Amino acid sequence: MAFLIETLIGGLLSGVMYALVAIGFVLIYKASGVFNFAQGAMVLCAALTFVTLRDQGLAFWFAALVTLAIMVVLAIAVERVVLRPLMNQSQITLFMATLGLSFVIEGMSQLVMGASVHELDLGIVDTPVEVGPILVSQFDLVAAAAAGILVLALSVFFNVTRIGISLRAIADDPQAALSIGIRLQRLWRIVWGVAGFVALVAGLLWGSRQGVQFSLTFVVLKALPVLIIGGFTSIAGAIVGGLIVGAADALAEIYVGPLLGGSVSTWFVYVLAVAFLLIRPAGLFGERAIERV
Amino acid sequence: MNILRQRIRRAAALFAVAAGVGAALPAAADDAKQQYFPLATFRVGAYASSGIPVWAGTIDYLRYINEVEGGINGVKLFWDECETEWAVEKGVECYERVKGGKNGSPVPIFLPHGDPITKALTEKSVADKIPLVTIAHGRTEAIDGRVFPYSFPAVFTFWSEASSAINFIAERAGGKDKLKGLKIATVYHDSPYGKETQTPLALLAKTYGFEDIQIPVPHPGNDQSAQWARIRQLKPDWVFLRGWGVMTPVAIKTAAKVGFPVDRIIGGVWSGSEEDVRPAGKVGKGYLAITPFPAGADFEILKKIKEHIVDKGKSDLKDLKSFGSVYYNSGVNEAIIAVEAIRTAQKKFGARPINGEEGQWGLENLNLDDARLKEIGAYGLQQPLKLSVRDHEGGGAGKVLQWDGEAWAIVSDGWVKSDRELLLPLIYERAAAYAKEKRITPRPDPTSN
Amino acid sequence: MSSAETEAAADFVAPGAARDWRGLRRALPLGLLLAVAFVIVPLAGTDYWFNAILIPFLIMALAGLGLNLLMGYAGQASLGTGAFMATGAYATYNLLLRLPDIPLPISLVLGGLIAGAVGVVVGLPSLRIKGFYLLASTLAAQFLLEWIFNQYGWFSNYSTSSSISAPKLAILGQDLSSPVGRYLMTLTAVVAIAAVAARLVKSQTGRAWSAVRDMDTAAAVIGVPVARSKLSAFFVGAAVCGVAGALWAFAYLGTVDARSFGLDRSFQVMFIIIVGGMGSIAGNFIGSAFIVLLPILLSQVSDRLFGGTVDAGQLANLQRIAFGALIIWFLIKEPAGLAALAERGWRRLRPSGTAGPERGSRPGNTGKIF
Amino acid sequence: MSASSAGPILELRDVSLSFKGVKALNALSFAVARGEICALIGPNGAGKSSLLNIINGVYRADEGEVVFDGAPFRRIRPLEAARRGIGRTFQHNALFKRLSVIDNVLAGLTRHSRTTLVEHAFGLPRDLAESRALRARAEDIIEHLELTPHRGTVVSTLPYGVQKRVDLARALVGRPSLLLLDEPMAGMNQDEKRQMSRFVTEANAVLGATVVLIEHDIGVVMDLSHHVVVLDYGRKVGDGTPRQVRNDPDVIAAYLGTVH
Repeated sequence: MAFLIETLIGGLLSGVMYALVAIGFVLIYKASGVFNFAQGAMVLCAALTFVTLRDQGLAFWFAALVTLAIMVVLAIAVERVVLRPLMNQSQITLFMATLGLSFVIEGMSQLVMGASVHELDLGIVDTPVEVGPILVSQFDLVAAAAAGILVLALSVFFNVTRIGISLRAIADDPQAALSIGIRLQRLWRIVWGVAGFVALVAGLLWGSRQGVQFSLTFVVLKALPVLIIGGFTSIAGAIVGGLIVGAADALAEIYVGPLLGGSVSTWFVYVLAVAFLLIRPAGLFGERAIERV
Repeated sequence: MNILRQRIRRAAALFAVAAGVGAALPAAADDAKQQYFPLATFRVGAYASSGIPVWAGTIDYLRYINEVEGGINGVKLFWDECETEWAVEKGVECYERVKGGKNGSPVPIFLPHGDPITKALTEKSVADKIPLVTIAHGRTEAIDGRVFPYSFPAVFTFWSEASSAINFIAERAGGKDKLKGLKIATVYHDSPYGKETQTPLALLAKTYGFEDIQIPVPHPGNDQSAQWARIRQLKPDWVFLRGWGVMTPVAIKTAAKVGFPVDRIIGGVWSGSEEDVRPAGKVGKGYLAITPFPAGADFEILKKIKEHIVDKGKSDLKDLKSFGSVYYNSGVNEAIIAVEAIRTAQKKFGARPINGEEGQWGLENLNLDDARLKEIGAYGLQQPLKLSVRDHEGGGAGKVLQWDGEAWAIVSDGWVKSDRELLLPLIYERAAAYAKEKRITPRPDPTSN
Repeated sequence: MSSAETEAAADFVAPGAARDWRGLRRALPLGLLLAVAFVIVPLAGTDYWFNAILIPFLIMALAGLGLNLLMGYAGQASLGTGAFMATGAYATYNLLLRLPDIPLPISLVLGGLIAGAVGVVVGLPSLRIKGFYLLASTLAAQFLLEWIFNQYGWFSNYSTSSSISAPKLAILGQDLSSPVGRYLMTLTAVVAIAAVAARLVKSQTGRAWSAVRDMDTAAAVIGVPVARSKLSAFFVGAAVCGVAGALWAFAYLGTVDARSFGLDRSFQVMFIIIVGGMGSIAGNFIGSAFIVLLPILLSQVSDRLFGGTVDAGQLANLQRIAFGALIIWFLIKEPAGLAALAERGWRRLRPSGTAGPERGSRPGNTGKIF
Repeated sequence: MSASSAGPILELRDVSLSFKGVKALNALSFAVARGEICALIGPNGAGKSSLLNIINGVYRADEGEVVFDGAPFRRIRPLEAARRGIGRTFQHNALFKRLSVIDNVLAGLTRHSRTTLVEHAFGLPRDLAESRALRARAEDIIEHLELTPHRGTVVSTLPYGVQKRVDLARALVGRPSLLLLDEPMAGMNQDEKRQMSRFVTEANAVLGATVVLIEHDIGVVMDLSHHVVVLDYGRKVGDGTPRQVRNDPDVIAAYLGTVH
């Protein structure tokens, strides 16, 4: 029983980390209707930039600020060079463009900053904490707390500020939003910039978990089922989806994997996500449009 | 209309430039007297961090041979690079591009350097008569050169890796009889590569009486809380970690997280480089790894490379921190085998560029004893090696390294041998089954009669 | 190949239609192309061209065709292409292994049909979900099938490395294991399947697919069996991808394991149809040329231009950047795919009036599917 | 058509529908007699389109039932409705926009196809014969609706009025016994309306289809229809011949009054 609880807690904490990546997708999808596959490359780019700057001897906060500035520049460039010319194209075309974009970002990052693997030490102590018979990772707790604060901040940002209200207007009805004078391009730049910030946070946490290297881009694969379960448009959905995916993943690995004689986590959460979809075709928190003919 | 024409014109111009450049390059007239040695590198993408030092080691050694030794018996080496990104199709394309040789100089040996690429090339290499040298990867059954005439999983197959790791545990436990009753968990990358050691470990477990636990980690392995929670529950005495890429540092970190002692984890060949353990940070201190490519810059040949190549700014390495690292040394190691095989072939066929068929002869008659290794300056870096038609592996031993937080130190008692005599019958059996399925008539072994 | 030629292909295989002399005239360029592909290329090609360029180009075009039928014509987005290819490859392998009396072409077709059946199962969620959610749900199939083939030894005849390798390729005693033989086998399969596909998309079935793609609610209301159309598209698309997978395993690589058909492969095939043109048969060939050949061209050109002078790693990174940038550039310049560009060029090359009237569905739209 | 041919072709009994708590239709009942042209009128948001969507199965009624051709149902799948002979055009353009006019019309014949995928793939004789027959029917209706000049054009490139006609052709070609027309004349000029009215009358008189249409132009409605049902906020406020409705004080109060 203790083992079950321990696995569950570990899974939930991992889930928060997945949610962190998923939020980057949600922001961009809400604002520009783009499923931004380059989010993984952005995570890599942010983490790699940060680590390289740190290796040059920059202080933590200064390195973080410079990285953030670079991510914002990247966001503006993406809006100008990729999104604007592709406005009014189908979502799948935009999706493919972000795949092309991920090649460019990955190539640039490795070109400028090299391909070697870096250690990233955030100074978080990672000795396990024992609560009775249950072992909890201190690092995961801190990471989950950081993710939680970020989510809270984003919720406030998007619920209170003008930008947030514009964003919701755009997501509800792009035409109407444009007609009342919301400046779409400025909004896109801001949202991509915020997504760059989220990528930085995700990059730092994931990077210190596994080292800063190319495979940071793979975290996208765990974020996808989170999005399916939570819906592409809901930040709350990303959190709940992340928790479900994290817990299901950990439990399945322990209790389902041995029955099937292998590791099931590459697919289990995806199958689970499809099961959710069949019940809620637009995710747990996604709005399903009423068909009008 | 105009736009289209313009586009066509532009495309044509691009082609003309490409073709013109190709034609304008002076075809090196004396290439035919040099030895072509194409390299299918991977410097981009997910595995670039390991590819870059590997190829630097290989290229630096080849440069050393050319510049200091004046080539192999006077035959200099020249090479092209072709980027594979460690992807099968790109590897196949590279192989096809270079297999015909260049300017009249044939390909003696090809280094696929990747498990999937090796498999895709296994049959093509037979048709093209180009030997594939795959150190510490590739099919284990290819040890049997009667069935796999052009595949050379030389030095250290996955089966030997597993067996050597067990033997190191025995060394630590105080003898093979002490293995009885131990719990040894293998945490492996859930892929054909990762599963390759299941069979030998099962056999070894039966032979020595230890408990064999297998725990898969799905690719890419960036979250292993579940796997290590199981380790914590099962409490094995040792963990044998067969990772790839990001899986290794995450495993080390997660092990620390659940309180499993890191000095009870033995990494396999592809979990045993600086790139694998450095990202794990402080908690990696004490981690062990078994490898046929011991790290260190003190080997004679590395000192020579440093003096003649690195210090003269001719190294392929950009980040000199990697000099003497496991991956760099593995590149040197591979190049040594290739160069020595060419040298062996030259003894029979003359001091001239060697083709693939002659390269095969050179490999199957390669004999690197301690004396020869000392001559090369690779004593301690490379194990004694003798290849034959029936034995394309030859060595089968590894050294165990321990990470002190900054660098590797060799902690095993010299080379830890594997139980090849125990494993070989099973390997030959599997090779025979492969031959049967593919309807291959095994080639006779000239030495057995 | 332009899509006018594809139409010609449809006419070419439709008895009766080719009697129309204009149809014949339109079939002529296609006939010439086929003659070159079947006669001249085998005589003139080198091993490199067959093994490294033509065979993968043709197979990826075929995989593109499979996905295009599903996504470009029927509007059902899928990232399960790799899984369908893997199913075709493993099914064909097991048929050849366990039922050695069945001739190779029949095993290929049966392998494709098995992949099609799996495709139907994968397509079941399409009855309830659409768009990106459907796309994401096909990922479940992608990962699950890849895992199954890797996990259960039976599929690979308990090979130590879970990989499958080609048996001796022969049809009617004719050995096809040489590069030319494998090329001709691939070409024949691709041409035959493309001809059937060209026919199919203009038939009742194809019309129903397009109706579902353009407006599925309206389609149902006017009596198009939406569910059946979606599933039949999954069946046909997956079957074509399955044959492509079998060819990839046997005619191209020789030995593969399931990783050869991973998510990257699915993305690659999707690139092919987006760059080439959704809802166009010829677009698959153009897209495949772009995606398969461009990296090779980039690498050859850059080697020749900068080889030895620029650091190899940097050069490889630059190629990757160039590849990504070119994809974005083409998406911006030609969102309807290169097939639309080629078709416009084709029309302009011919004297006005003979280009033929607008007929049937054509590319030239932006390929919006959701 | 069937044994029940004596009764009304369509009857609604206490049909209610709501979206997220908002009642779109409230216990609505009326009948449509076989062979008539019945107009549904009412202000925007009166629930007219929702009603058509219930009849051919796009929406499911929360309460009540629909009787079509003597067979009652609460919920019918759109495909089943089409198979039973309910045809439909759409308020907003719902054509298959990337297909040509002829292909759009041919798609309306899908339910009459008896051939299979395999026959289509290989062009087997049965498919060829059927294709010829279906094409002839489609050409017929195209000519009838004066669409011949556009037959090969991709519909998304056609003017709005022509698209509306294509929509009608697509619905008519399947020979429905009940034809639901959702604002077939919206956005048309007087000439186009007159032409469309003629087509609707012909469909009713020549092809024998019972027509239920939604239309805002009261002049057109009064000329064209035999029977008018007036809706307001999901309730029926009037039901009768055009003349009866015109003089109904409730109707005038609820709807007509606001227009004049």
